[in-house]
Amino acid sequence: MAMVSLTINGKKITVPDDLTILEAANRHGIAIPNLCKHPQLTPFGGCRLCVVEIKGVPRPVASCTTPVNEGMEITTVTEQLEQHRKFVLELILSDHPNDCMTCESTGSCQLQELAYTYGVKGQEYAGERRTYAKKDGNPFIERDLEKCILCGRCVKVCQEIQGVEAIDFGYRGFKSKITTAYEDDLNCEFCGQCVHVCPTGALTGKLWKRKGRYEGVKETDTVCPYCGTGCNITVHSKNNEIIRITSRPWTWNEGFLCVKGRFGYPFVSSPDRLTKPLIKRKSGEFEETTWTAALEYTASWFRKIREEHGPDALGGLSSARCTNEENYLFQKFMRAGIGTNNVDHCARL
Amino acid sequence: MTNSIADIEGMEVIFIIGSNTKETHPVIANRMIKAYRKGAKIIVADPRAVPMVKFSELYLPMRPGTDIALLNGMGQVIVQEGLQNDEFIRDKTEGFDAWKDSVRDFTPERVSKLTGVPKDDIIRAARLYGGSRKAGIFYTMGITQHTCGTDNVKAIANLATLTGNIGRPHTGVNPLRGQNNVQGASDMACAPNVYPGYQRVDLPEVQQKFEQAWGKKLSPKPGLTTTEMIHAAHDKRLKGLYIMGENPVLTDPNQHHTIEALKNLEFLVVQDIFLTETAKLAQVVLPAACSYEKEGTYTNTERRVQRVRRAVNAPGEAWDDLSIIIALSRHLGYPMEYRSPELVFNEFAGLWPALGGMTYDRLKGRGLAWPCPTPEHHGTEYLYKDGFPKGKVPFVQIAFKEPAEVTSDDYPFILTTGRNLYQYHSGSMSRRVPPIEKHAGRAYVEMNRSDAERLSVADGDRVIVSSRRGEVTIAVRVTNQVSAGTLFIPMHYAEAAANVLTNDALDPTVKIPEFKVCAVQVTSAPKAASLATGG
Amino acid sequence: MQKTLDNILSRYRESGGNVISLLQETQDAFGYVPREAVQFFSRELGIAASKFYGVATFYAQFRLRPVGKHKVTACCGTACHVRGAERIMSGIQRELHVTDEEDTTTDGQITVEKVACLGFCSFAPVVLVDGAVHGKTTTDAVIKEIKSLRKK
Amino acid sequence: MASETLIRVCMGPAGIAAGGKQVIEAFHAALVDAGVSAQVRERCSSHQVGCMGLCARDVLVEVHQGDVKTVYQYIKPDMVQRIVDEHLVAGKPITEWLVDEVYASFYRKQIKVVLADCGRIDPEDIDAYEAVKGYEAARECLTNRRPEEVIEEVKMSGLRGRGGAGFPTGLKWELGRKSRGDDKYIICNADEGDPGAFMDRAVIEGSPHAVIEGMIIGAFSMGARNGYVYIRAEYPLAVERLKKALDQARTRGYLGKGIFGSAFDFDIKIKLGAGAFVCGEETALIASIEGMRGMPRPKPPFPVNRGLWQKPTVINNVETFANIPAIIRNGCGWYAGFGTDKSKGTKVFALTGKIKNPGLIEVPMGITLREIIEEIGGGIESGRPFKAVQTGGPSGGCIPASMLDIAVDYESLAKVGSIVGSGGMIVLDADDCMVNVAKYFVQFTQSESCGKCVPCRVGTKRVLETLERITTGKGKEDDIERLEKLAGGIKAMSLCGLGQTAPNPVLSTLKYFRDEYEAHIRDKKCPAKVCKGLLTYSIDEATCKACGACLRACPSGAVSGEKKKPHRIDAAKCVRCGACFEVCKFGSVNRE
Repeated sequence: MAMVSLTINGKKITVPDDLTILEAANRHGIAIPNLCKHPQLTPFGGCRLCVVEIKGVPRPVASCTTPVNEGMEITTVTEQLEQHRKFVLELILSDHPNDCMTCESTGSCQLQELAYTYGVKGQEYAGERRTYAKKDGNPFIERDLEKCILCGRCVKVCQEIQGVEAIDFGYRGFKSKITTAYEDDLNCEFCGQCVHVCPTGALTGKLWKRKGRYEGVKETDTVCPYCGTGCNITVHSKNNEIIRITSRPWTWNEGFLCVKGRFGYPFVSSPDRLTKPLIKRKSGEFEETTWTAALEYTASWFRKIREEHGPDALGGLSSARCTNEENYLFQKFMRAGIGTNNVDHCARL
Repeated sequence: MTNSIADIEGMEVIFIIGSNTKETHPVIANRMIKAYRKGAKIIVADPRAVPMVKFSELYLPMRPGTDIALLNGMGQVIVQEGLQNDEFIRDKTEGFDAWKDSVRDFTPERVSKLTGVPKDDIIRAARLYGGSRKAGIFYTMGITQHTCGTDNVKAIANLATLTGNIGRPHTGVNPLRGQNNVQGASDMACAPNVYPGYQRVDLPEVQQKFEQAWGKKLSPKPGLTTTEMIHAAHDKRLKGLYIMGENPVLTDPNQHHTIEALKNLEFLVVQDIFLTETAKLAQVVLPAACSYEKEGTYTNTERRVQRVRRAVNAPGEAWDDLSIIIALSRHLGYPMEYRSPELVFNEFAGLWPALGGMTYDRLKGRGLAWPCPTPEHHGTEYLYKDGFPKGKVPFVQIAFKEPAEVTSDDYPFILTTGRNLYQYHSGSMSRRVPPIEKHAGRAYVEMNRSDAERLSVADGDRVIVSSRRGEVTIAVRVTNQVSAGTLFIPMHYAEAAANVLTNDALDPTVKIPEFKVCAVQVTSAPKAASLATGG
Repeated sequence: MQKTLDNILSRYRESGGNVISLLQETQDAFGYVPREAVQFFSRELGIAASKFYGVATFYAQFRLRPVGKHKVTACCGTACHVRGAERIMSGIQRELHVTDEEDTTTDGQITVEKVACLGFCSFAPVVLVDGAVHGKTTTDAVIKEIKSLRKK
Repeated sequence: MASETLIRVCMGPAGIAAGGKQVIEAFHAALVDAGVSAQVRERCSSHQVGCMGLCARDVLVEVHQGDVKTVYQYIKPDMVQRIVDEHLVAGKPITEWLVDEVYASFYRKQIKVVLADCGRIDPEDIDAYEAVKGYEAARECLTNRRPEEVIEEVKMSGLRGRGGAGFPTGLKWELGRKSRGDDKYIICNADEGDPGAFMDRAVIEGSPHAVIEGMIIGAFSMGARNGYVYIRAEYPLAVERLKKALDQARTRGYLGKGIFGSAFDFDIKIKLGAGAFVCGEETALIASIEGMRGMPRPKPPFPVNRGLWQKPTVINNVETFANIPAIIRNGCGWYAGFGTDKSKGTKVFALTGKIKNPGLIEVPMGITLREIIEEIGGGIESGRPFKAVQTGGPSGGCIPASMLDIAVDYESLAKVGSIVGSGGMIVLDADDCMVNVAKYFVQFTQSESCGKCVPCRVGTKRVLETLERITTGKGKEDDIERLEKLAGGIKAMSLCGLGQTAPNPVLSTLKYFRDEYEAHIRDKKCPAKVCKGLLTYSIDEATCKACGACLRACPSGAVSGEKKKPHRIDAAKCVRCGACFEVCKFGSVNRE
């Protein structure tokens, strides 16, 4: 691959020639504000925030779509560019509810962060806002289209990554909106990739609602308990309750999850959870008991069978859902503790 | 998987056989779609027109249970057209000539008859796969859950060996594991014939090593597999069973038989997070912590060992499984004292060289794929880079066999089972997720439009599906996803459990049951039955 | 309907389907784009229904609701604008009790549409009534024409 | 001899609208009755071409007798009998029906290159085109010249893209030729979306083969084997004629394999636009041909490198292609002889608005606005003072009366804040409100904005809202400043040409007609009495005849009155629709 040399803000850099200016800048630690570009998705070029000046080019160009070229002299920050960016932010916010106080995405909203950075309140060009009466009735994803800034990331991720194409741009001009066919309720794979890439509060999890944002929220990086892919997830919890699950963009799964990984956690707080050891009485009914009693009862049965019929009259079934440590210890228990190789798990099922 | 998930993106050809990747491994499917966007050609061989077909260059709608015929047939074409990797065959394999003779009569014409796949498509598939040196094969239970499951896997390996599509980036034989830690559970030797790290129990030197490590005399006799244990329990040879986090009543074939077997036990203890169908049959039920509530490691389908961390505390008096095993062991008189999961990890990492270089500290971030023998080693993104464990890879001659159960006048449909996107396994977790239940909470049997018309049933009608082993009442979903003569029932729904119907015939080598093929009949459900079984 | 759709589809199956052309032929056949048509093409060609909808709502040509028996098209190009097209349009709308959104009379008889420019600029203002050009026209003249349509 | 008599009746859409068909039928009947043998032919193409721009005088009828041509105007079917009787039978033309002096002055300063054949030949007959040296240029190129030579010829002619941006055509073809790839495409943009322009339509309806020939030459030059004409579905006649022309060309072997016996293969497909102005933008047009939403994408990559189906693609508009055959036939020097230093050749304009002779004209670049408006156009129709001319449509600007003497070429118009554009030229008089005109164009661009980029999607909406405020009397003192800021931001930050030029109508009217804005904002008055919200209606009791017309016309019940008593308007109920003003035959309704 050919390399090209160029300067960004006076800094000379050499990069592969198939990069865009934005990618080249990011690779060398130069941040350029943007809303519609997502690293995993093809560029869109709609938000116009990533504009830069190139020496010899009369108008500012979008760095997310412009490829690098040998000898380019690029400036990412000038007073003029900052004015332009403020202008665009003013316009975006003039068509945005700006109800950050109650918005699910406060604190994780890229639009909010840019508005904060640029000190833009959205008052300067106040005017009509898009309003929508209809709410999407699907059980997973809250779609608040009034907060949508039409960056197109959701459309792209649904097409390019998920291959579902449940949504697309509809209408045009100021009436543009992201829509399903015939504006029906969303009926897709509910992977929530769109939620993951949404830079605002337009797309959130219905499960998340009013559960907590960042104050007092603990984030734990762990692994999804569903299929064998082993996606990296981040569990957000507050007061010992899971309030949402996300995945960080720099994980090997690139922040992408499926419906189960993203929205499949509520079983944890199901009222059906077992909370005490149970022993079955003669009547056939279960009765709650203490750990000591349950363990002693179990151990006594194991001892009895082993003594009467030998260790191979006992068997153990371990679980592909338990950890390596637990599985290791389980078979060690069966082999060394009980004395049998009758131990298996459900790999084949 | 011999290769990694990220590796998929660079493949030229992706051959998916017996895997509904888009629904059972959605995030792996994402990688395949990314590869597709970069120009990769995807071949899907499956009795059902699974969602990945949308992205496929070629779809081979094969009859269930005819994988070997298809794979051998593709091999035959590859040899016929000279697409095999001669250098690889010469340097790294053995038994090529004999194998070549064995597939001679798997001509496209014959294979087409056996599989139902058009002759030209078999040839095209062979050319696509054989013509690329960056081609990966992917499969799941659609391959393994057959009486000939082991042979299916070997037939796949033959193809990869034939083309040299193994041991390099963007290639490989890639089984996709179904559960979060199947790989780990296998690695950790929750299997009757091996110790951790696939070290055979019947080898004296291995036995000695573990006796030394564990300070206990160990049995040299291989034990029973899950299905064999169930049979043994049924025959009252097995008296006591300890089940940790499993629900065989729903997940094992021939449900009536399984329930009878568990009832025949003298003692059953089940350790789980819910009172599952299996736990209800137990004498003792021990409340466990779920995945979000404990520390440890999982090993995913690409052999990547990753850290699991506690996000919330387990409810009430539920304990994590590790603590339960430790406490139970103490009560049994074989104390195993570990203050943390990390110490357990260190113990088995010391017993299996493939994990020798791993520590919890090193697993921070993205984890490490085994083998990772030394502290300096960066893990193994793809296997067999430096050759094969036994020196040369053997070509294995595989004969085609019909499935254990074939259709008859009484049972004219082939039933195949599997998962859907939303639910997971026995459903003990996913069915307790309200939005998932709302969206995908009803059992269904998929039936081809033409069959539905013939039987005069409409979408949503309830029918009785019965096999030689049992029957379920279930709503029909009319679709062209299954071909005529085939039915599909997802395994998740206890109220219409697919495994009431399935056959517990086993693969002779690895004892895996034939979930993917059994013969059934369909009759319309009387109105009363519809009401009784409800939603 | 199915027969017409099959017919249209047969011409596009090979080429994979151009969404705009499919929609144009569908609208030619039915006067609008019926939902069933989109679902059918989407299923048969593997093109997402959302894409059809996105295209159908983007281009001014496509209608998602049935069209009236008669069609009145008012040109709103610049030349017509400066010669009072807007007044004519609102006059027609008032007369027929229709709006930009609800553009068809409740009896399904007449649809009133705006069009960017018909290219009859030197004849402005222009209104088409069932395709017939009425140049240098007035609100009254158009309404008279519409009334005679209704009698037909 | 009678057989040498040829009667041509304008049968373009406007001709038809004016009763052309009935006129023809009347001729047939009258000729039979009179026993006169004469050939009656449709005056071929579209109304603009058929009447050479003077379609306002339809139905035009030409009577050719030998070399003598007599042209009648405003002919209705009931007038035909008299023409037959007096002119054809008696040999005495009816002088009062003949076209007047305007007819001559309309053509005096025009130079026809693109429109040369329009109206002269039957557009549906390839023989007619070949009779005027049609396809000679293409044959010459394909059989005698190398592509590079053709490109050089076009480059030297100085021809610039007639779609609006004015990019040198030869250079574009050269880039297309140099762009790598086996599959290349050439596209003719006939999606004339500019409201108030009909040049491309006229050319295709009048001489479709010229466009096809131009495309063949272009395709040969760049090495494209496939061509598309992207044409508005709103032009059914143009589509039909183009289809016929393509079929004829194919039958003759001018399209298809081995054209003119050369090794060159090329064919053209028609794609119907579906109604989106933004599809005039190259990348949006490409998306539309691909069947997708017409949303522009950023350039680079330019279509010439990655265009249709990601292949090298050259896009030119109809007029550009129609120029090519003449340039090849007559040489680049001949063509470059017209026009100015930087803007060569001729340009077709659609002259409309408050002009006496609206129509389609072709003039050399560099002609002054005054010549066009006063001489060709015959001045303002109503006799009211000329106020401004709008050029370039929604992307252009308004040029005030004080600048009538500027030259019409790319550079001069740009200097005064407008553009040549595709060729719309709308004449405005004292009755036109410039704020309203600006609002009209912003309304147009706003509704045609694809919605992709923020400045255009939201910015034009805010501009429109501000203009709506101003024109309804709710303007605020700082609104002009707000407009200027919005316009500047939208121009600088929009993704495509549509957004980048959308503020032009506002900026140019602000520049030359600021006082009108100020009158709206400060005095709450619309000097041209156009803006509804700023008008009040009252009835002059002295002249009111109490006819009741206004009362019946009023949609809001604001007019009251009885028979024989002067009517009154209740200002509180009045919705300012102006219906009463329009219907009053006695001028008794005052509008202020």
